[in-house]
Amino acid sequence: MAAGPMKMRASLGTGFTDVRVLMTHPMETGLRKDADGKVVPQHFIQNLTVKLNGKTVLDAQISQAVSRNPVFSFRLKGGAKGDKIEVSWLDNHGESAAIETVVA
Amino acid sequence: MKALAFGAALALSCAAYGQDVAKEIQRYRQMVAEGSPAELFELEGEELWKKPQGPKNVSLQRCDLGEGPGVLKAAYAHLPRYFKDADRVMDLESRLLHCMSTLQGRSREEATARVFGSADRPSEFELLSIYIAGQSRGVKIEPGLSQPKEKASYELGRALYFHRVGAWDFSCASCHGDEGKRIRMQELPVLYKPEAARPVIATWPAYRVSTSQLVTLQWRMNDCYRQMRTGPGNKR
Amino acid sequence: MNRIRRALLAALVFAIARPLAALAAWNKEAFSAKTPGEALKSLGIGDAAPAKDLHIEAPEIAENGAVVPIEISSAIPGTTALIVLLEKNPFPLTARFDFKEGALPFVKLNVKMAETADVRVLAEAGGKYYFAKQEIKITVGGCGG
Amino acid sequence: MRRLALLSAVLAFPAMADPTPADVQGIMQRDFHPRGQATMDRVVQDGLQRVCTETRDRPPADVAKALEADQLKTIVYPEGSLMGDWKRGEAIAQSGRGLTWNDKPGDPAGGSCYNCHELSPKELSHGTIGPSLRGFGKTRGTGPEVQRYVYGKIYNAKAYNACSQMPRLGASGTLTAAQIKDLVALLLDPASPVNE
Repeated sequence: MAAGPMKMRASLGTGFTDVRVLMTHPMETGLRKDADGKVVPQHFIQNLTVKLNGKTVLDAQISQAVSRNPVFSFRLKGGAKGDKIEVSWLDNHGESAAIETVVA
Repeated sequence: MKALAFGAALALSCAAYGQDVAKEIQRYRQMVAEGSPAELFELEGEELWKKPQGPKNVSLQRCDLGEGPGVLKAAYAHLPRYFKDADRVMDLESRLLHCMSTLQGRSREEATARVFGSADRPSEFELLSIYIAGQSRGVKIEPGLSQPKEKASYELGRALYFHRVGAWDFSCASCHGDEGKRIRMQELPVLYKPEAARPVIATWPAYRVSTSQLVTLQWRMNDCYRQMRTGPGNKR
Repeated sequence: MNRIRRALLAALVFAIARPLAALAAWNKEAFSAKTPGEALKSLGIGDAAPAKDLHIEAPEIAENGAVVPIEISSAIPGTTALIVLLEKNPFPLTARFDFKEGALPFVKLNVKMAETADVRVLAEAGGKYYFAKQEIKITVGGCGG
Repeated sequence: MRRLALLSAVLAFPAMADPTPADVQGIMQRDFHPRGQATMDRVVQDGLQRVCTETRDRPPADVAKALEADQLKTIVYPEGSLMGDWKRGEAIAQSGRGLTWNDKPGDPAGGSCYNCHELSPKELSHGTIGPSLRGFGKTRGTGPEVQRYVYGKIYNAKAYNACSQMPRLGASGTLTAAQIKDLVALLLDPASPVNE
């Protein structure tokens, strides 16, 4: 499965901005066998970056043990309407995707 | 309410300890629901609804799901229902297939080549279903029951529900027949009672945690029959 | 509402060819470690102290090991990283989050667990390490067929 | 329409009053398909299934008695002790595999016991459709009569209760004699966790 859609929601909390991001990704462990008994090769997101107004605020390294179609929630300090939030990922095949949203 | 019945069932066997198990499983389900990627599939379904396809290269946007051509609001909640143009009762999938054939000019063979998808690639019906069901949020589920053919379908469904068959002698009621029963930790709603069925049916189509897969009610019933040890309702 | 939705749709996955790959670091040695101890060694972490201010919010029983929701947060002043280890997984190190100025040390994610085990979370603050643990029981759901 | 699954199958049927089991069977034969080991004979009711469907699992006493006597004849008892190994029995009780259209024919099946029954207190995830069997052997001992009863009940539950919801695990070819013996041990062996 190639990279499918991503979705992000940013909402203002008290003193922070709640960011929830969904990504379509198989997160294959390399241990699972398909219906024909063949091992499905490892395919998983390794890096995740969150940027606020162009500046990196969170760098994550993750393993194949994160569930398929990953969902992450983060909290950013403060936050105001108009803030631009960007989330991008990179997987072990070198594929990547990104999504951005403006806090409303 | 659900949690209460669940707790009570467990309490019979292991007293206070059971209450904790029930509470924790409830918490698990709630946390999973909060982190469900189901919304991603609604977006994909919306794209498919609007995408021109088939020999006529048109989208499904003029499809009449019972509330008028192109009206999605509340359509899913009122299915299955009788459609005059087809002179029969249709559920969401059969109505979508009707539109794929009449509007888009697609053949039944092509459109139904893949009714149930996989975790890697949900089927067109699954993606369309979750998008369309999403437009019935908050609407009471009330399938058609006034027209004679609607009544006949209902009676047949009821007979099928209690029909014991297959290598293990099950009917739907073998598991979904009495209040407060479970398979493993899964509570079993008594689905022939509308008040018990409504809140359950409202959660479908669903993102299934065990297989990370988007699944529809048709899939759910087909897979129940698999576990009842009969053959499937789809040819594949 | 409509505007937000349009904005979301517009933002859907733009394929990128930016130097993300060049910037990204992924600690292969630590992620390939087969025990929590080896993973921590590869991350350069020696001693860690138990900390009450490091919180794990997770169900004690999960119906299915394929999706186990975990919320972690740190109230330890100056927390710059959170690390998640699933002790009995074939490769215990599951995630490392590095928080820069602008992000709070909070993250919620879903993980896969092979069996009933402890989830161990470490926090880095001011060059020191702290840890918290919680056991999550993995049970069987559905008909098992 | 046949290719879309079950609901549509039902919906497509012409109007009529009070469908009978024969009507339902007709629809299943028309709209279900064989796949793998799940052949079409699976949707044909046998006499017992028919009676239980028609009476909503409450057949008249004399009919129930006759059905049970009939089912009792299907039970084949192996020679010697009916107690196998409770550890293997526990694994069989845990497994929900076997006889479905995507199980490979010949692969060992499970008994799906925990789906419906509480057995070992170590397994928290157990169903409640059937009665709790925790401590089953404690009060019943391990005598030949109780072994024979348990073996027979697992082999063909309908021999003891005509419209029981429990599958006929031996008579349906789901479990082998050796597997049923292992389940007897799981229930009766004093060393089994069921009898802790």
